[in-house]
Amino acid sequence: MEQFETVEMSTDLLIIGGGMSACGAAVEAVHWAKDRNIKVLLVDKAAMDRSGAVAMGLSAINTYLGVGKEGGNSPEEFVDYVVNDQMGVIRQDLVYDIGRHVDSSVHLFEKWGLPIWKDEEGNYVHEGRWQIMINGESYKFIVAEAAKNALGMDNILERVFIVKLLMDEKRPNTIAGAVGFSVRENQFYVIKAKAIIMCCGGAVHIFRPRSVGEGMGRTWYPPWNAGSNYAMIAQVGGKLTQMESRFIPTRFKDGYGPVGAWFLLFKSRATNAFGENYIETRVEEIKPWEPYASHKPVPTPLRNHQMILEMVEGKGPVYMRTEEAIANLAAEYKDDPKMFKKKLKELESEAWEDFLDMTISQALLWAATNIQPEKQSSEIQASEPYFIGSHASCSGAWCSGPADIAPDEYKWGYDGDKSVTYNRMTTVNGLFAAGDGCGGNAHKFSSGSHTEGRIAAKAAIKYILNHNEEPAIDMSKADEWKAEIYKPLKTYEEGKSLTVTDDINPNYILPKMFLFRLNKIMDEYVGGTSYWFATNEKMLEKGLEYLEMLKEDSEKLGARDLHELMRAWENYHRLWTAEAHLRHVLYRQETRYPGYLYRSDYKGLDEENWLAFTISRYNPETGEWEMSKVPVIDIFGVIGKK
Amino acid sequence: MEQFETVEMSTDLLIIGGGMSACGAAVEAVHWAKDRNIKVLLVDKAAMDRSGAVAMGLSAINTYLGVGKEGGNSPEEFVDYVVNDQMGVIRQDLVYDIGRHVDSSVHLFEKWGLPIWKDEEGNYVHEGRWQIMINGESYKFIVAEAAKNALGMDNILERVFIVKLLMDEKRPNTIAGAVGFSVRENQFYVIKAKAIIMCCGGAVHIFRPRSVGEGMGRTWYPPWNAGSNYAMIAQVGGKLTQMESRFIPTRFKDGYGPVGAWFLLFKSRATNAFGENYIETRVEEIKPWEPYASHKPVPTPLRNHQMILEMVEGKGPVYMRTEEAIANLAAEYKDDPKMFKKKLKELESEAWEDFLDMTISQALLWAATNIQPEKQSSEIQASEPYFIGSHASCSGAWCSGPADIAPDEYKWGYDGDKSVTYNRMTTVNGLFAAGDGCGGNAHKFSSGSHTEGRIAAKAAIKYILNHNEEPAIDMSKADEWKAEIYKPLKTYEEGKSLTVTDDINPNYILPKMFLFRLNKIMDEYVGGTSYWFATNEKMLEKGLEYLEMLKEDSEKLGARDLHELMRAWENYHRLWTAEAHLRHVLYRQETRYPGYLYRSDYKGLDEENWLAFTISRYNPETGEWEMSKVPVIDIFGVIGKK
Amino acid sequence: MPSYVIYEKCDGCKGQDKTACMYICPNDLMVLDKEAMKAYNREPEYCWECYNCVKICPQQAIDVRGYADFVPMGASVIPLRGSEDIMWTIKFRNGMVKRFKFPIRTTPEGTADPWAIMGSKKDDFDGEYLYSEPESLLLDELPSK
Amino acid sequence: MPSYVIYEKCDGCKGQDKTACMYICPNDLMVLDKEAMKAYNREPEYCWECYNCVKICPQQAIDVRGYADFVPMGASVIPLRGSEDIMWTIKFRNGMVKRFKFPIRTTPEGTADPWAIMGSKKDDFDGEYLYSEPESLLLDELPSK
Ligand SMILES: Cc1cc2c(cc1C)N(S(=O)(=O)O)C1C(=O)NC(=O)N=C1N2C[C@H](O)[C@H](O)[C@H](O)COP(=O)(O)OP(=O)(O)OC[C@H]1O[C@@H](n2cnc3c(N)ncnc32)[C@H](O)[C@@H]1O
Ligand SMILES: Cc1cc2c(cc1C)N(S(=O)(=O)O)C1C(=O)NC(=O)N=C1N2C[C@H](O)[C@H](O)[C@H](O)COP(=O)(O)OP(=O)(O)OC[C@H]1O[C@@H](n2cnc3c(N)ncnc32)[C@H](O)[C@@H]1O
Ligand SMILES: Nc1ncnc2c1ncn2[C@@H]1O[C@H](COP(=O)(O)O)[C@@H](O)[C@H]1O
Ligand SMILES: Nc1ncnc2c1ncn2[C@@H]1O[C@H](COP(=O)(O)O)[C@@H](O)[C@H]1O
Ligand SMILES: Nc1ncnc2c1ncn2[C@@H]1O[C@H](COP(=O)(O)O)[C@@H](O)[C@H]1O
Ligand code: SF4
Ligand code: SF4
Ligand code: SF4
Ligand code: SF4
Ligand code: NA
Repeated sequence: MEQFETVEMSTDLLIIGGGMSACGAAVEAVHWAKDRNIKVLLVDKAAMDRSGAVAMGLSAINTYLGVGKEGGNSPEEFVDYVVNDQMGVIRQDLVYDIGRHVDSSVHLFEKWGLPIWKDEEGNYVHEGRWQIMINGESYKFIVAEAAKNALGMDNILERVFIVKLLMDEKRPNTIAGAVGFSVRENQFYVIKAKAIIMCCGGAVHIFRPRSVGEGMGRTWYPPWNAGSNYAMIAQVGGKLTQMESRFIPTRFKDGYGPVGAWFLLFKSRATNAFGENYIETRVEEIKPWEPYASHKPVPTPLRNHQMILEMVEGKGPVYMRTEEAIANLAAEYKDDPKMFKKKLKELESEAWEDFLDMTISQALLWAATNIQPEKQSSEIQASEPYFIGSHASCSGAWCSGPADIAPDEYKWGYDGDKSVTYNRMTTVNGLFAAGDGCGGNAHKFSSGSHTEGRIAAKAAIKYILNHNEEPAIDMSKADEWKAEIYKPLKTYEEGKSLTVTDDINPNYILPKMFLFRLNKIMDEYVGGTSYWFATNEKMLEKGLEYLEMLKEDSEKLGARDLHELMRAWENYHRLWTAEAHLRHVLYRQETRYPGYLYRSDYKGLDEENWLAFTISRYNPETGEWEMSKVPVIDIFGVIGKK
Repeated sequence: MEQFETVEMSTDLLIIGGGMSACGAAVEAVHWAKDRNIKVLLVDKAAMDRSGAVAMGLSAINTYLGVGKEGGNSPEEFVDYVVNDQMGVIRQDLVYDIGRHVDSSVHLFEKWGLPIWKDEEGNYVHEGRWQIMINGESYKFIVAEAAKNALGMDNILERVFIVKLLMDEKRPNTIAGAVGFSVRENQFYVIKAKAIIMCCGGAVHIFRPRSVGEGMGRTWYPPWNAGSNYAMIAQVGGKLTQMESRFIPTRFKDGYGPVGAWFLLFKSRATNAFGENYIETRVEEIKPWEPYASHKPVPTPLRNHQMILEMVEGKGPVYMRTEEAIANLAAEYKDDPKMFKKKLKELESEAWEDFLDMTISQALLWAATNIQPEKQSSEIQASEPYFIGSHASCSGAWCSGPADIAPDEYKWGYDGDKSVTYNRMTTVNGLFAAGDGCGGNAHKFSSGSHTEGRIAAKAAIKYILNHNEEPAIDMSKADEWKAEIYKPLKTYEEGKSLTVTDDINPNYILPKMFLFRLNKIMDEYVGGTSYWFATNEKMLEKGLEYLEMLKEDSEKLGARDLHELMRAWENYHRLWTAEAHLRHVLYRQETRYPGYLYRSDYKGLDEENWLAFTISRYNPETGEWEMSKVPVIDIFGVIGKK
Repeated sequence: MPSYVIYEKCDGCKGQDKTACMYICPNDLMVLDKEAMKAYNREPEYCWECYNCVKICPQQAIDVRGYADFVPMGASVIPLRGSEDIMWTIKFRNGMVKRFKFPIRTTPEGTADPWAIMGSKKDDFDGEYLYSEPESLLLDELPSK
Repeated sequence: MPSYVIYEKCDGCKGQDKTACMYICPNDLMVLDKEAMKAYNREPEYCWECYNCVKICPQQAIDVRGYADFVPMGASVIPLRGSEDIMWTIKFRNGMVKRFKFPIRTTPEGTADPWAIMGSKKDDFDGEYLYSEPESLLLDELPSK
């Protein structure tokens, strides 16, 4: 086997990931660090210019309040929206915190060069109440540029995949660094850090995708985020919350083009194959989920549920009535043929841009099926489950909230200290989380994730100053970690000579097949698409049995090169994410999020017992998972508010 | 591109396929042909020793009456069983014909060397009323040996894939030959024949399988039968019947091990995850399918339906209670510890043999999950849909019946002549079908398929003698056919240089991706596993749109070598099978076979309108499909008989 | 559980025109790499694990490892097929081993005589009798309606 | 719709240390065959068709063809990304062509200034203000509960 150099690095603050939250963390951290002799290092598995979920661009910023504008929204109103959209179980302190800061990031983006649509009066064009339209092809590029300019390229490692976190050898439950490897060079990294912000995004390919051949990469969520956040935090004993809160976006079928612009900007209806608008016709069916059901807009899971009922009852395909919507919008100009034509052209261009800015494959699918949205409806469908704590779901780490808003139950400092608390710190000292990695606060989206990175960074700098001890890491163990991380290469090298071809060999399991095995287990036992998102205790227990075997077999992961080594570890992170999810699903004995997840054995909402956060903790000492509940505190009195 | 030699051959009778029905056809044909100066040629895409569905062996012969034995069954009783198991729509003439002849094949098998289990009195050990147990590892090997010995190797072409049939240029609607290619040598075959028997088996991978990675070959039905029967018969204008009658076997989950021995021989129960026996607890739910529902045994689709309801209602996993069954059987000896132990050992061995003889992967799956059937239950599951006219389903060609049994509506001779009719002739003169290829008569299984090959062969020899004209085939078109058949090689060769790697290239579609596309369409629009076998008119129409595009794109199939060329044509046959299926599903406006197929828009049984055979005919002149119905004639007065 | 070829054991069937595994595979999966003189499964995802290549290989060079996408690792099922019976060795994931032996045929290979039963109606070309009937039915005549 | 590299057009980024496509792909899919000096997508099934390799390639050597397993053939979507806007050419399966142009940024590449807004509370290390606030919120102070 080749030789791998051990590169030892030291920093004060380590930002893991280079996406929206990491870019926010970078600028904020540098601002507070630069005069305080604090070093900041950012490590991304990809190139920051285009890493993370925003790699392709976005066509809207989904979280903008206009707090400082006339007719804008207040943070409290934002809390009301998020809490009720998410069926009550939301950390209001965290959401409020996003709401009061998020516009700041958006205005920075604009300064940096992001084109935001403006109306004739120069106001942002709103897609919906909280969403504004952008020309977002280069959104990530621009946001990353600012972060890179702040950090300087010397403080950035790209193409380094972080495999696991290191704990301090002297101070219990305290973070001390991380290890990873370069996918480009034979370099093994041991990075010591006094504080870490986890910014690795969410997770995809935990469940089997709806396309399983060449198209398996066309998941809505980008294939490169593998649950590293959830896995690494869990492994060191950090608490996770709401890991049952998977996300199932309704999307244009197969291409997974966004629907937000259609529903909100174009005011389109979605109907079943018989032209019925399920949002109207199925009002009764969501009543069991009051008080959330009659909140406006209808909570995302309930909208999904209504649509899924159409499919399950055999009334599909479900269509986005694009031609109707465009006709309606143009109708205003029906007496002015020239304006009418111009308006149509404009709407057509807007419709295509919506896809071209963020889901190009949907545009290609339209072209390949000769679909012109102004002439023909397109199918929509519920995707497979993903994990993304920043969208209309809230899986992630259990984090401390803002000192001035969070009740005592929701904030802590070093070792649980309540006198000095650190915003967005997980239950591990010095370990912070942001964006998709911070749980209990949904609807942050790109702008809110950036903002949360900033919030976490400022708190982390404070933490570093207050606990400014050298991380205690025993470098004599470096070879052990190295051997562990490169083991799949060795397993492959040593095993491959048995067989004529290296694809089928009993000595190892290649990452791709490992993934298929994981996906099949999750699909069939934990409520994937094949079971229309439904599961029960017995299925979950069986699934857990199979996951345990897969975990044993992960010892035999094989990898042919550094790229495949990354796949091996990504899938290991997926396995942990999957297990955390399964355990949370098993624990929450109700169906809180129909449309996302059905417990066939507990079909209803149970506010009395389950208006609570589910918390899991993997105990690194015992190897056991511990489950618990924490009550929801209705800080702003918004639950069930009409 | 390489050069391909054109090999022109002439025969009187051509048998396409080398499986159970072909082997029957071969021995029977040779018997009647040898003194009549008639030449018989058999062409198999594989090696007869192990080709077809019985390649791995079988552990039971599922069709044996014991007509000549005390306590045996009569052909009429067999008709009663088959008709009611299949919800009425069965060609009783054909089934009766199998019933009166099938034992003959079984007794021949025994003579040839097949070990059949015997009890202490020397009687066959019955698995169930119609099924007998065998040591069937070499079942196909032995049956093929007899066929090969009868034909002589000079009259057998192995590894030649037949792509399409040729019609007589002078006599309308009359078969004249077939074209195909060797997958081993650069040889293109044009085979002239006066009569042809289609013995190409059924079809798999029309629908997406439940395992989609490396395990996609582990379908219950063998991956090598690609619907060649249905496609080639349809293409020349032969009528198909009951193509909506897909088969969804209940099987041990994932490995697809057989359940027959467990249910019948071991008298095992299957229960939902809560121990409820759905056959008993869900009696009410099959009532809408009277008069069939209360027939004993409960019809196969209804048993499936009861099980599927458990899954859909979230009461899975469903388990085969193997440990309970074995304990019950051994209980007889509970007072004799030695005998008890011996019996247990015997049952254990029988249980494993059942898999090892026919579904070895299920044995491996047991071993890999540490399952000992005497100690632990195993999951069962409904598979994806297959096409197999010989099992508990009856898709296939619309064929003429036996002269002495079939009513006029069900028999015909040359150009529809009713005075001289040919058993098992399709609606194309001189084209016969047997086994999975002959529709409307289910429950033939291996022995009945062999028998049907024999029946067809005898009739074909008669046909040849009565219509002994040289097939009129214009050999000047041979180059055209050749170009057509090898086109995927050319498309690939000419297109590949565009791209650095040959996997993703806009000039062609490789067979594997073509298959994924087909499977996705069928799964999502025509009631595959992801939709729990349900569809409706709107979904079907949409699916048909996509199938049409796929058909256009089949012009761009690319192939890298002869092996992949076979895959290309197999998938083309699958595409035709898929279309035929879809059109039949669309046509039958009722749910006759719950458990196999649900029309969400026609949920019930409609005896008044649909106790009828569905017939499709692709019109080669117009390119249109014509659908029609033919009434079911209750020849033996068994429909709904208790 | 697709088949795989053990490098050390395969001798390419000694350079014969067609190797045993290529000859037998019903799905045309086994192919010989003529340079290395080693066979391999070219499309494992279409393997039915029928074990026919495993059973026929003169070198016992072929084995099967359970489909990675649903079979946990570490088990094996190995056949040894003789002229009259087959012996199976089953190794469980947990190390347990079981052996079973079953008959496969009662006649010597190659001797299956198609005309082993020749019925008294073997010349009934115009009627409904098939060649070995009615004797092969254990009847004196075809059942009648 | 995974990306593919057009053989004639790719020049391996002229043998530079890292090619543009390898540099940019968020999923580490693009790789250079150093012998042929041509790049390729090593795992098309993990391609998100984000088009970043397409947009960045100096030779316009990369294109995308719709995922074979659900995109009918014959269409294409081709971007041309400039410094201020991007132009899209969309070819339909039926031959129809549409073109769209959209802005991508309002500042010259490289000039995004992280400190473009410097708020008056930029030293509020102990409070809740973030570095550009409250000005970047268009407020005089943080909203209060
Ligand atoms: C997937 C997706 C997301 C969105 C949308 C469409 C689609 C298709 N839409 S709409 O259509 O829904 O509407 C949005 C939209 O229009 N508007 C909007 O504001 N937000 C949208 N999102 C949400 C935002 O994108 C999301 O909120 C943020 O991106 C979240 O930010 P963050 O939590 O930082 O995750 P990231 O994906 O940006 O970055 C992850 C980073 O981690 C790196 N990484 C991961 N694992 C690592 C490891 N082990 N080691 C080292 N690095 C390692 C990644 O490379 C990356 O840098
Ligand atoms: C798939 C399967 C089937 C069965 C079972 C388990 C399984 C897993 N079980 S139980 O568990 O359910 O119970 C059975 C059992 O135990 N007992 C039993 O009697 N029958 C069982 N079947 C049913 C029988 O196998 C079935 O009835 C017969 O095999 C049908 O005979 P036939 O219709 O002749 O099909 P074939 O598969 O044997 O042969 C097809 C041949 O065609 C060739 N071929 C195909 N396309 C061709 C082309 N284009 N050109 C040239 N050749 C081309 C093939 O190579 C092959 O030779
Ligand atoms: N029908 C709807 N009603 C209300 N909000 C919606 C609707 N559809 C999408 N959204 C919101 O619009 C934004 C973009 O939506 P999407 O494209 O679905 O991610 C998100 O903030 C969604 O929550
Ligand atoms: N529960 C059952 N009741 C009656 N017949 C069955 C049952 N299960 C299987 N069979 C029959 O047993 C034979 C083998 O079954 P299988 O293994 O399901 O193919 C076939 O003839 C089936 O129709
Ligand atoms: N919850 C569900 N999940 C999946 N499929 C379902 C579900 N409910 C019903 N179906 C299927 O939808 C079809 C119509 O069912 P029903 O509406 O229950 O008559 C049947 O094929 C069911 O199997
Ligand atoms: S049969 Fe065995 S020895 Fe012969 S080529 Fe195949 S694997 Fe090698
Ligand atoms: S196990 Fe069967 S299908 Fe697989 S390669 Fe061997 S012979 Fe072919
Ligand atoms: S960026 Fe373009 S030219 Fe450069 S290596 Fe990649 S494909 Fe070739
Ligand atoms: S399209 Fe995107 S994911 Fe695909 S190879 Fe190019 S950069 Fe990578
Ligand atoms: Na059986």
